[in-house]
Amino acid sequence: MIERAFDFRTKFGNRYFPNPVFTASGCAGSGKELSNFFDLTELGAIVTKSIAVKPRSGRATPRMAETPSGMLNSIGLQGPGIDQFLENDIPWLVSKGARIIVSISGETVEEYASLARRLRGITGLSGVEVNISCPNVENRGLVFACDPLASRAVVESVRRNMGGDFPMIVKLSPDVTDIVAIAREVVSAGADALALINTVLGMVIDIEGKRPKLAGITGGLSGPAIRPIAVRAIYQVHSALRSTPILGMGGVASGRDALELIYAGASGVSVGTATFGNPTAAMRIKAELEELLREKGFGSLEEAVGAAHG
Amino acid sequence: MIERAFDFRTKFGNRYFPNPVFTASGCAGSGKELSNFFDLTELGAIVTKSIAVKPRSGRATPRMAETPSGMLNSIGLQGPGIDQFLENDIPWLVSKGARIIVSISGETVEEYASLARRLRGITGLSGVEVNISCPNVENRGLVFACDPLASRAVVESVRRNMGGDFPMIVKLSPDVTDIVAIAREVVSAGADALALINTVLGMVIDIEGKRPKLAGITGGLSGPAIRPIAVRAIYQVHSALRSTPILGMGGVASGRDALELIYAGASGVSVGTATFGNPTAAMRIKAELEELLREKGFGSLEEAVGAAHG
Amino acid sequence: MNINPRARQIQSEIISNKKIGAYNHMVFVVGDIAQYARPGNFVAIAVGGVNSSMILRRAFAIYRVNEKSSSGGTLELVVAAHGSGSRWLSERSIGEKVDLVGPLGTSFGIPTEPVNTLLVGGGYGSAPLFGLAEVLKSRLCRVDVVVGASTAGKIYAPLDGKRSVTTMTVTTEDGSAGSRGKVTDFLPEIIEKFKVEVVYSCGPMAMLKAVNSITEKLQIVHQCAVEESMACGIGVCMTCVIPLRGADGQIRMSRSCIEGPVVDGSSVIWSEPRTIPEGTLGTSS
Amino acid sequence: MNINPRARQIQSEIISNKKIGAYNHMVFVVGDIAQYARPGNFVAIAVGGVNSSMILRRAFAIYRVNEKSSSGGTLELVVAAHGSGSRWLSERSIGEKVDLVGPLGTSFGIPTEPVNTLLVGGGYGSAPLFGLAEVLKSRLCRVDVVVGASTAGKIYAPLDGKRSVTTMTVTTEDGSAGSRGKVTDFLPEIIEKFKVEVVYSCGPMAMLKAVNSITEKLQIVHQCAVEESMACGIGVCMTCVIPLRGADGQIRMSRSCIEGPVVDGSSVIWSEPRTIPEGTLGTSS
Ligand SMILES: Cc1cc2nc3c(=O)[nH]c(=O)nc-3n(C[C@H](O)[C@H](O)[C@H](O)COP(=O)(O)OP(=O)(O)OC[C@H]3O[C@@H](n4cnc5c(N)ncnc54)[C@H](O)[C@@H]3O)c2cc1C
Ligand SMILES: Cc1cc2nc3c(=O)[nH]c(=O)nc-3n(C[C@H](O)[C@H](O)[C@H](O)COP(=O)(O)OP(=O)(O)OC[C@H]3O[C@@H](n4cnc5c(N)ncnc54)[C@H](O)[C@@H]3O)c2cc1C
Ligand SMILES: Cc1cc2nc3c(=O)[nH]c(=O)nc-3n(C[C@H](O)[C@H](O)[C@H](O)COP(=O)(O)O)c2cc1C
Ligand SMILES: Cc1cc2nc3c(=O)[nH]c(=O)nc-3n(C[C@H](O)[C@H](O)[C@H](O)COP(=O)(O)O)c2cc1C
Ligand code: FES
Ligand code: FES
Repeated sequence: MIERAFDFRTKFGNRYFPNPVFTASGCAGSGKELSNFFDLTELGAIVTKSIAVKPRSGRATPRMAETPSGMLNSIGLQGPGIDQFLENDIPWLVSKGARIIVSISGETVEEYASLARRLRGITGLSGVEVNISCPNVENRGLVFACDPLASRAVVESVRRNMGGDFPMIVKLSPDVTDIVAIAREVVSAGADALALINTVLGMVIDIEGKRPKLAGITGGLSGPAIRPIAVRAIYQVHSALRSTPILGMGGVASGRDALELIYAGASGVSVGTATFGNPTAAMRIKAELEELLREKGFGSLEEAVGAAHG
Repeated sequence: MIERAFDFRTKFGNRYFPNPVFTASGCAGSGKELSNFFDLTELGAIVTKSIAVKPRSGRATPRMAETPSGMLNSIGLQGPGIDQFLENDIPWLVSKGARIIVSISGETVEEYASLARRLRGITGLSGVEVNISCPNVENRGLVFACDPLASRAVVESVRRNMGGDFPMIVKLSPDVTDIVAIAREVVSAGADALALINTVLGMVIDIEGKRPKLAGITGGLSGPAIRPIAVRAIYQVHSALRSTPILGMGGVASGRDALELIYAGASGVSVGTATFGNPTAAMRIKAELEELLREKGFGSLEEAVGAAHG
Repeated sequence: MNINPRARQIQSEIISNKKIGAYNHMVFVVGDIAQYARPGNFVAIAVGGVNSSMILRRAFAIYRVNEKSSSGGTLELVVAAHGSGSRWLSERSIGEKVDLVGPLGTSFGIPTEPVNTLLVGGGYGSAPLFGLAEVLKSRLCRVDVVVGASTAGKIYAPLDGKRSVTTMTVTTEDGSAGSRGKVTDFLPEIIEKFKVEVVYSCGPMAMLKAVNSITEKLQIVHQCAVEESMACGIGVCMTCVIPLRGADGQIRMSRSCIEGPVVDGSSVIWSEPRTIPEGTLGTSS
Repeated sequence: MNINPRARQIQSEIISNKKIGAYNHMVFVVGDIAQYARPGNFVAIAVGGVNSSMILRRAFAIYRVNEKSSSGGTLELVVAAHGSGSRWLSERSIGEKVDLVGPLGTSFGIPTEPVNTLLVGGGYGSAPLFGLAEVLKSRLCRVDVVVGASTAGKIYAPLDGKRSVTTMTVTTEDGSAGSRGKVTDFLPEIIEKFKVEVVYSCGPMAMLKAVNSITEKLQIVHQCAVEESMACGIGVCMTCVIPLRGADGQIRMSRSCIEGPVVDGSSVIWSEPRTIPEGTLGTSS
């Protein structure tokens, strides 16, 4: 078959990425581990684990439980804190030529603001992903992403402190009654793009121990089990906000799965849990996706985005 | 091993049921079909498909899509309407000696009220399950179960029209930001018990057709994939409302699964999707559950309810 | 209507699995299910084994049964590896057991006196027709057959199947076998030539619809086996419905696993896919 | 620290699978992974096949390797059918292939000069110790072994494993084999008798903790292979962490798939399960 020109690029904010397959935050370690299996520049971008202002120990173990076609995790955002992160992880990723999207998480609006200030002017970053699925200590631990006003406050302050044109992707939680309402709020507050979806709150009980399997009691459900929830969320939000690019994630384990999210309205897909089962999952997904798109006669990724909306 | 006395009974409202394994609404047909595979009196109770005031055609096909460890359905509450239902289905079930819980659904508070009036005084019924995961046509189609006040209105009017001591189980949707808030509302409005959980809103896209797989676009996700969500919801609600019995459902396919929901706080479990894969699933689950409970030294089901709360 | 009262759930051993063109011809030991199965009935098989992510059964039309084989009652299926579940089944080895429920659904109506019948099959849809042909032949009916598919490999027409058949016409859309075209292109001519009085069909919905438009015009009886996505196969999920006009003239969304798969072509409302026909019981209006 | 740079992902053929007591002894063709594997390393294997509902790999300690078998480099595992995934693996037949990643994690430190070593294994945890014993022997170390389990069937102590071992003590909690009791009941005596200078242990966390309390009291070196639930095995998920005190004295929740499974017993904070030890980096306070 004749190889005709095919444009695999995608765009978030004002940045272009050579392909739409990214890693999902918290599922790619520091990047070093995966670089043992493939060249990180082959990724559209690597999305780093959500980083906080200070070091975090995360939750006690057990931190995971396998579930039917999925898993629960309760890492509790373990991380070295922004200083160590900028000193060690980022320079290494930059040296490898990887495109980097830094995920940030905070417990107060001010923490998000200060993280934004720290990132400002760091060279080699392609964007920030704001993880607002975190408890707001200033409001009885209610998760920011579950509260339109708190979500708006975070996004506005990140935008203010980050500078106007730095690509900002805001990541939403599916654990809400009306995800479109939250999406509208954060977009009007200055988000360039949305990441959908974070994990679904779940729980597994240890039958032997007669107690929650996870030390953290509840955990985040991920993997193929939640793909239909991700597709639904992406479809709903894309219907409401056609011009806002969406980075889709949730159970993508094959090129077909990635295409499903793209047809629903995603301009890119992040691969999370699939990497645990297969270190080279992202590369396989990328290859399968490109082949599928060419096979179906698309001249570019863009043509396929939202195709299911007719 | 010596068979020591074991009390498998459970209680919802003022009714006792000989065992805690029920069918899930909409997953047991009219009862006739399953009676071909086992004796319906072996069930704790049969929960009938949600019935509306008038006949409903339901949604167009395709109405289902298989998903990893789950499935989507969009039946659209197809049914003959309450008159036909009371004339045909109920008498047959009564004649078989099955314990019957009638599930009702409406599009307005008044529809729920009139359904309650129709059921009042029908002999042979053990309770009503109020399915409030239905669009409220009087409020832009917002699902009752997603709105505390609408939920309260439905429950109050059903209680008023049903009579004080008739067991009322109210079934909640997991697609809400705070399921405990909804649970408190419906219990204070007069619910004797809660059913958790209804399906999770999801979607599958037909890659060939480049459109939603289901004619109804979105559908309800059920099966083992959602069990961790069900366990979490049951655990959260049981923590908040210790004295309110919970009928648990969501991906129960084995005695172990049933016990997981019971440890989380369920006083009974409904079997839904598992029956599609195995017509005798409910019987297998019942046998496995009793054996597990005995094995673990429980003298009664009641002792195991909520065991994971320590 | 209710589920076939003979329906049983059994662990069924596979005693043969042969690749024939695009299909697998598989034989299962099913005890007395063989004796109760009628042409048009189907079985529902659990796929994927333990820890499978596939939780629903797959439906397969019964191709043929043998009540007294050396292994007792056996049942034959023609399986097209369409997706993950049917592929899993087609990959089973002899000696393995599968969880099988059957016989399920309605069967083809058999004329009480000898008539001229035409059997129209598309793809694997032709399989159950050969079992039907044997019964019709035994009732002294004339049996002509038209089997079609997109291409030669997808034609299912076993040699021994021809036993009870007077003529067999093969059609393929790409002309790789038999005459080029759709089965329905040849029906009017064949119906006229053989004075066909009853048409039986099995295949994709689009084909059944086309066949019915012809039988309707020619005013002849048409029984067809429909195929809707099924989650349970036993009448409890309501996913498999098609719009049928009842004896009372009322259109209802009816379960094709209970009132079908074999239905009277004239009772089907051949509406647009993904829509509910106007006037169906329970449509708001 | 980073992932073992030798780690590879391969499709590995199973060439032997024998039931030994409560375990399956399995041999895999792994090419040059055999040459890079060190005692204490583990492999991560995908389980359940296509359409499996089990999406995570399972970790297994390398029992032994053979760089130049007739099939090239091979690797041996001792598999306990604990749950659905390990049961699936233990049921594989010869000739089947599995997706395997390895070698992963840290390995046991080998003394530079001959010393008296004691290897303590619990359940299948004894497996990797026999591979270690061979290496220690080749370095002219004295090697004594204590293997324990709840009951005889769960003792893993192959005859040929005894080759490189001076004495082997077997203990079972029910007394069904060897001396009745826990392995740790016998350690102080053995350590004294054989003038043990280094203890290596592998087994359940509770056992490792008990061993460490003894080695700590007696001030001898203790290297142990820990076992935490792992989702990825390659350092990217942060599920497998244990509290380790670093060279800088700081306690960190460290990935046991990268900084372990073999760690210095004295660097582990043997805290209560399901808690984060006070003073761990990043604990609020
Ligand atoms: C009454 C009846 C008789 C049938 N007879 C045969 C036969 O004799 N030989 C044969 O090869 N196939 C037959 N089919 C089709 C067969 O059931 C499907 O090919 C099979 O279910 C596809 O499953 P899959 O996992 O391979 O495909 P997937 O696409 O992975 O299936 C996903 C889901 O969709 C459903 N589904 C997908 N395609 C169909 C379809 N065409 N019809 C119904 N459900 C579908 C499956 O049951 C499953 O639940 C019959 C179907 C019905 C309803
Ligand atoms: C470094 C390391 C080395 C190991 N070496 C061996 C060995 O040589 N032989 C052997 O039989 N087993 C070994 N195990 C344990 C083995 O990985 C588990 O028995 C196996 O993962 C259980 O999976 P399952 O599906 O059978 O059980 P399930 O309980 O169904 O597993 C469910 C999930 O929990 C995880 N899990 C459950 N138990 C354990 C456990 N004990 N350790 C880690 N993860 C667990 C599984 O990986 C899976 O993700 C080792 C584990 C680790 C971490
Ligand atoms: C172990 C683990 C850790 C995660 N950590 C983060 C995180 O730090 N920040 C974040 O925004 N999402 C985090 N996620 C969510 C993923 O980025 C992703 O949104 C989710 O897992 C769904 O995608 P998947 O099904 O492909 O994993 C984590 C998920 C897993 C499984
Ligand atoms: C095909 C189908 C039809 C259903 N119909 C109803 C219904 O009419 N009323 C209702 O309250 N729940 C209905 N449900 C939801 C189930 O009762 C149950 O709450 C849900 O499926 C989760 O349980 P499961 O995973 O065991 O199926 C339906 C579910 C399915 C799969
Ligand atoms: S397939 Fe379930 S009702 Fe027909
Ligand atoms: S198992 Fe994933 S980081 Fe160790």
